[in-house]
Amino acid sequence: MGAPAPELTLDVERIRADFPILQRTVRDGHQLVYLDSGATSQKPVQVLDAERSYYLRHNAAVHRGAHQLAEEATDLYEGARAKIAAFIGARDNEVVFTKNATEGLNLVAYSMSNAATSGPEAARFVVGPGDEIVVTEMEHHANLVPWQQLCQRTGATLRWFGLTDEGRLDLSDVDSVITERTKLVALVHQSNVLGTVNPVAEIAAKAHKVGALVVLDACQSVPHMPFDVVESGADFVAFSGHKMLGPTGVGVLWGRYDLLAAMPPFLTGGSMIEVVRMEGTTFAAPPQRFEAGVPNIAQVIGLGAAVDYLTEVGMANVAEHEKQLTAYALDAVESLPGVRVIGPPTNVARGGAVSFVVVVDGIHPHDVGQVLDDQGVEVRVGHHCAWPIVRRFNIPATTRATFYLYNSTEDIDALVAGIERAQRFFKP
Amino acid sequence: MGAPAPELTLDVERIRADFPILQRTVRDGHQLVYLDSGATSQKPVQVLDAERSYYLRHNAAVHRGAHQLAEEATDLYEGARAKIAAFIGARDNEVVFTKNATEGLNLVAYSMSNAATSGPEAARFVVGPGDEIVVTEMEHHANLVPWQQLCQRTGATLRWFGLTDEGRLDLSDVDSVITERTKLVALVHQSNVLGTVNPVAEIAAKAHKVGALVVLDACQSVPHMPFDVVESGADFVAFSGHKMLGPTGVGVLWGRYDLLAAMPPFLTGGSMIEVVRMEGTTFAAPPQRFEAGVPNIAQVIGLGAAVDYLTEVGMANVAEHEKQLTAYALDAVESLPGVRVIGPPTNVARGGAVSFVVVVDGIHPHDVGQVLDDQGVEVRVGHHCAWPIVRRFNIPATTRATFYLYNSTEDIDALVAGIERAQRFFKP
Amino acid sequence: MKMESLYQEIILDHYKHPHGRGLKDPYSGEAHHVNPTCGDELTVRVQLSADGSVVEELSYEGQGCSISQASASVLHDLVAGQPVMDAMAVGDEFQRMIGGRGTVEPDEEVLGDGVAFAGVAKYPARVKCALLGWMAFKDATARAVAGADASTSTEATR
Amino acid sequence: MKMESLYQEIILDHYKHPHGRGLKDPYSGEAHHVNPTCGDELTVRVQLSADGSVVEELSYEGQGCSISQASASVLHDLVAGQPVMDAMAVGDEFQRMIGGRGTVEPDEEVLGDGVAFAGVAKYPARVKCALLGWMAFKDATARAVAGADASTSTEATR
Ligand SMILES: Cc1ncc(COP(=O)(O)O)c(C=O)c1O
Ligand SMILES: Cc1ncc(COP(=O)(O)O)c(C=O)c1O
Repeated sequence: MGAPAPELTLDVERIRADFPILQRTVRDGHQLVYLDSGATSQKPVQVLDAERSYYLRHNAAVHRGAHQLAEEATDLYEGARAKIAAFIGARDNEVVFTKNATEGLNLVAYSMSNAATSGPEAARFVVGPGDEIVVTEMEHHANLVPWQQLCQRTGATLRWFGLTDEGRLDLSDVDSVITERTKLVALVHQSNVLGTVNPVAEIAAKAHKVGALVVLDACQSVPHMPFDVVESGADFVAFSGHKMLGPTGVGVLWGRYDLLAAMPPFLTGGSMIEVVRMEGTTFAAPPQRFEAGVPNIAQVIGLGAAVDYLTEVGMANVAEHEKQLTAYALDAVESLPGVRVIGPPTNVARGGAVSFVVVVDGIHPHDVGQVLDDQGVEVRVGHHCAWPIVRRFNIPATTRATFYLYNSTEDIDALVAGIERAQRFFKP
Repeated sequence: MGAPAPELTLDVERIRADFPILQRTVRDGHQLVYLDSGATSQKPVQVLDAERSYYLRHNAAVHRGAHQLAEEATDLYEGARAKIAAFIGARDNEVVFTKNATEGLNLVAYSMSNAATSGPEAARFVVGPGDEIVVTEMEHHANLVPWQQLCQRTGATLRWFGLTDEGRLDLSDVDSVITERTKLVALVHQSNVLGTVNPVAEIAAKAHKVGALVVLDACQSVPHMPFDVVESGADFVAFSGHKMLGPTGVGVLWGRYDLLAAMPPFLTGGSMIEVVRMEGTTFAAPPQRFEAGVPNIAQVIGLGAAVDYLTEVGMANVAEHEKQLTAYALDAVESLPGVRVIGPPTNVARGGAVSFVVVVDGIHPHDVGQVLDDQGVEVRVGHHCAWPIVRRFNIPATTRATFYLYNSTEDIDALVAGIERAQRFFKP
Repeated sequence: MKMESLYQEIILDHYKHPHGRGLKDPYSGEAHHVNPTCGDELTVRVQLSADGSVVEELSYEGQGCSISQASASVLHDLVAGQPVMDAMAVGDEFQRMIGGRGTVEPDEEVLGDGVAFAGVAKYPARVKCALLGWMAFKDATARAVAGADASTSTEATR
Repeated sequence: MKMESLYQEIILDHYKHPHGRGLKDPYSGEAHHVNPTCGDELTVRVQLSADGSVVEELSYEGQGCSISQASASVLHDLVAGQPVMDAMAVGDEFQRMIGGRGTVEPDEEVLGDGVAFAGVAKYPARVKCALLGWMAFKDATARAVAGADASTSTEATR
């Protein structure tokens, strides 16, 4: 077995009291052990209450009505924007609400192809044959496929950084990958499969030197560590509310204001216009320009409450807590005979996603997950929407445990016991 | 004054008990009179409870996990799809969830421009110079601007039907507007400003005769009347959950399966793929192909509960109830001296949106709305995201009252009293 | 009664009997602003002195609610004939009051009739109405100062 | 204990000692299916009799979990050497059982070892695993019958 359980920074018992779902049982009475926060986090009652109280007291279409409910709803919606902006060190008018991170990333990709048929102020977003978009081999499909599609629409070429055997970016060829032809570099901050935290500022500096834009997928970093958009070095940052204690149905795209202001719209319709005539339309300033239609009002308000909750706990504490759990888990999982961790084996520049495969006697990750589920331990199996990673490591899939502020070392003990059970069960 | 109050089909008192917000007061103690359901409807506790119980018991990422929570969440999500499909007479796999109707309409418009760089199966969606897209002068911006933008991206030409003085479509030139050049006709079922219900089947037949696709904006019809996608005659139908007792942050795009199956994807990322390689990606079958990323799970489940609620009340009853209210309101508002209704003056092929302007002594609609709000009567003022309509009628804006199943004749009495008060207040 | 705090007598007076309405020639700067939410629009023209230091003339034309129209009328009274610097200061003070959510004590010395709009601050949806003319004025003046081509350009008040 | 109802002894046996694994030549139809959720993949080849009425040979190769691999092994046993019509009927019955959420009483006469998969029906996330080989088989056979070009094509099991 691994090292003794560490003293944890957070008072997990107190936190868990805010998450009633963690009290439930699954599969014939097993206590739920939720180790799938990388897919989606659970929500504290504070978030549910914020949404419900909006509906029960203030529900109205924002930015459209002049009556009192509409005023109140607009205040709550814009108040949440201000909170979320402050949470990531941004200005309010740089925060665009989307339905998830995926939409935010697509927004940038489509605005870029729209630039070709927009005015001269959008010229810097135009890409075409001869131009290159750079991604990495560890991207989630959400930060890979939109760029493949942008290339398909425009004739630009997709290039990428490969991975080392430890699951880090292989930057040995950085100067031949990021070149004068590079128009945009899109990369993940923390890999949802490997846990790797990438040197974003360093890569962004290289990209900016050649005049390329930098898009950061911060889905697995904003929920888990202190994060500042300006310090990140990126020009655009996308993340999802549902992975950071917020409701489903809301994401955030942050962009540098000067870039947002020059960028053509993506989704068009109500609330994002300036003047509409049958012959043509002009568009509002950001962030409204990128929020077409009646928005996800309750969800944005819920995300505001999630940010309040996280701020109260303290993001540095959340990060420290997860670091402790990750160290404990890495140690325990690596010490299991026949089990191999996919991703950095050391707890440096690494977050709380522990992916592994059972190599000796080759139990398929799906089967490992099933045995774990049978004990109430909920992990994710498969390619985790990052198929190129499992191809790179020549494995069919992984079993992945991810941690959050409500997880304890007991959860990891249950994981380890479950893996051992799977090994016994599938012994040849 | 108008006619005596009619006997109503619905038991409004009983219904109102499910909508706690209707008990609240606004502006120094005035009882809330909510006449802005055309912008967004209020939500019954049943819908809020469905969302909350999802979060408290079953929250997990759908279609991705193999553990019990993920199974339950997926069942709830797909169960809601089945309910919503049944509600509109569709097959389950023809129902795509979006964040609002606006996204659904943009989805079709972008898929069409994406068709140019997709495989041969998408050929029928390609538009370019010489092709025409037909809309109407009564479209909401959500069903106008996306088509203007599609034309801008592709070089196609936008054409439109004008309006008669009564606020109906002027179809006198139908055969010169819908021609062999027409590739798509996009129109609204029921106008959110005028209340006009358009002869969709007739126009769809003309469009289909020339091989054009028909996109229907059903935002103001699906919530208010029995609706069947097949009978509608349209190929695509978009509507929003928040206008039909559902949560914010969810909309529906229905499409004929053979069309969806041939259509290129729009948003790309997780859950909509078949096989992903760095070099290229293939896509899942509909509806998954069009639902990229972790979806608005709780909102879809909430919309399922909304549909249950509406089904229980009965859509024919809802329609009848609103017809009664509309007749009463039209009568009362038209009989006010100096007040002019914008939209069909008779209650035929017409829904529950009553827009008006005070022409004698010209009180601006915004000021009328403010006086109403001061009495607790919440209406909408402005161009209602259908700016070309107010231009057409040469007015700055309108004041608009819209009705739903929880409105009573007393609400309309309050509206009328408020208009009279505004007239007194602004008397020169 | 709250409504009367919004619709002060002075506002209704200016609305019913606007000052300075009707576009005048010549002018050195013009701006056309629109409130995208409700469709109110206003064109404001300024004629600056030759050295650009004084707003010699301010005229406007437009359509909109009582608040936006009365505010344009008050704008005319407060700004026409004033040094540009002073006019801008009045605009800033007006904006500070209107955007203050009712917590800002307006400076009556500076704002004159403009203080009548203090009640608007409590109605966030009407803030843009009250500012429409003022934002157009700032824009028109900026264009005049920049010696920019004075042609009409549509720009929303944000 | 639920898990044992999923992982029946027969399934584990087929998983550890698969029948018919390894692609064979010649073949008249082939299909490569993928489960997009987890990445499991399977290539199935069929060799039909000259008149197209009998599945003379069925072989496969792939990677995946115990359920998908054992299911392919059972597929081989139930289908190889059988008339196409009968093989399709077995496939339909298998699919009916697996998709039945545990409410369908499987026909042991028809399914033989296949009934061991009855427990999968209660695990919706595993349904696609159990069907992977069967869907690929149907596809491969359809291609063989259509005399279609037997080249590999990727298609997901839906
Ligand atoms: C007729 C009509 N179409 C489209 C929309 C757009 O709906 P949403 O803003 O929910 O996308 C609305 C409502 O705003 C509408 O009334
Ligand atoms: C690294 C990463 N990027 C992008 C996404 C996509 O987020 P969503 O599905 O919420 O849009 C996820 C999660 O699914 C993720 O982990």
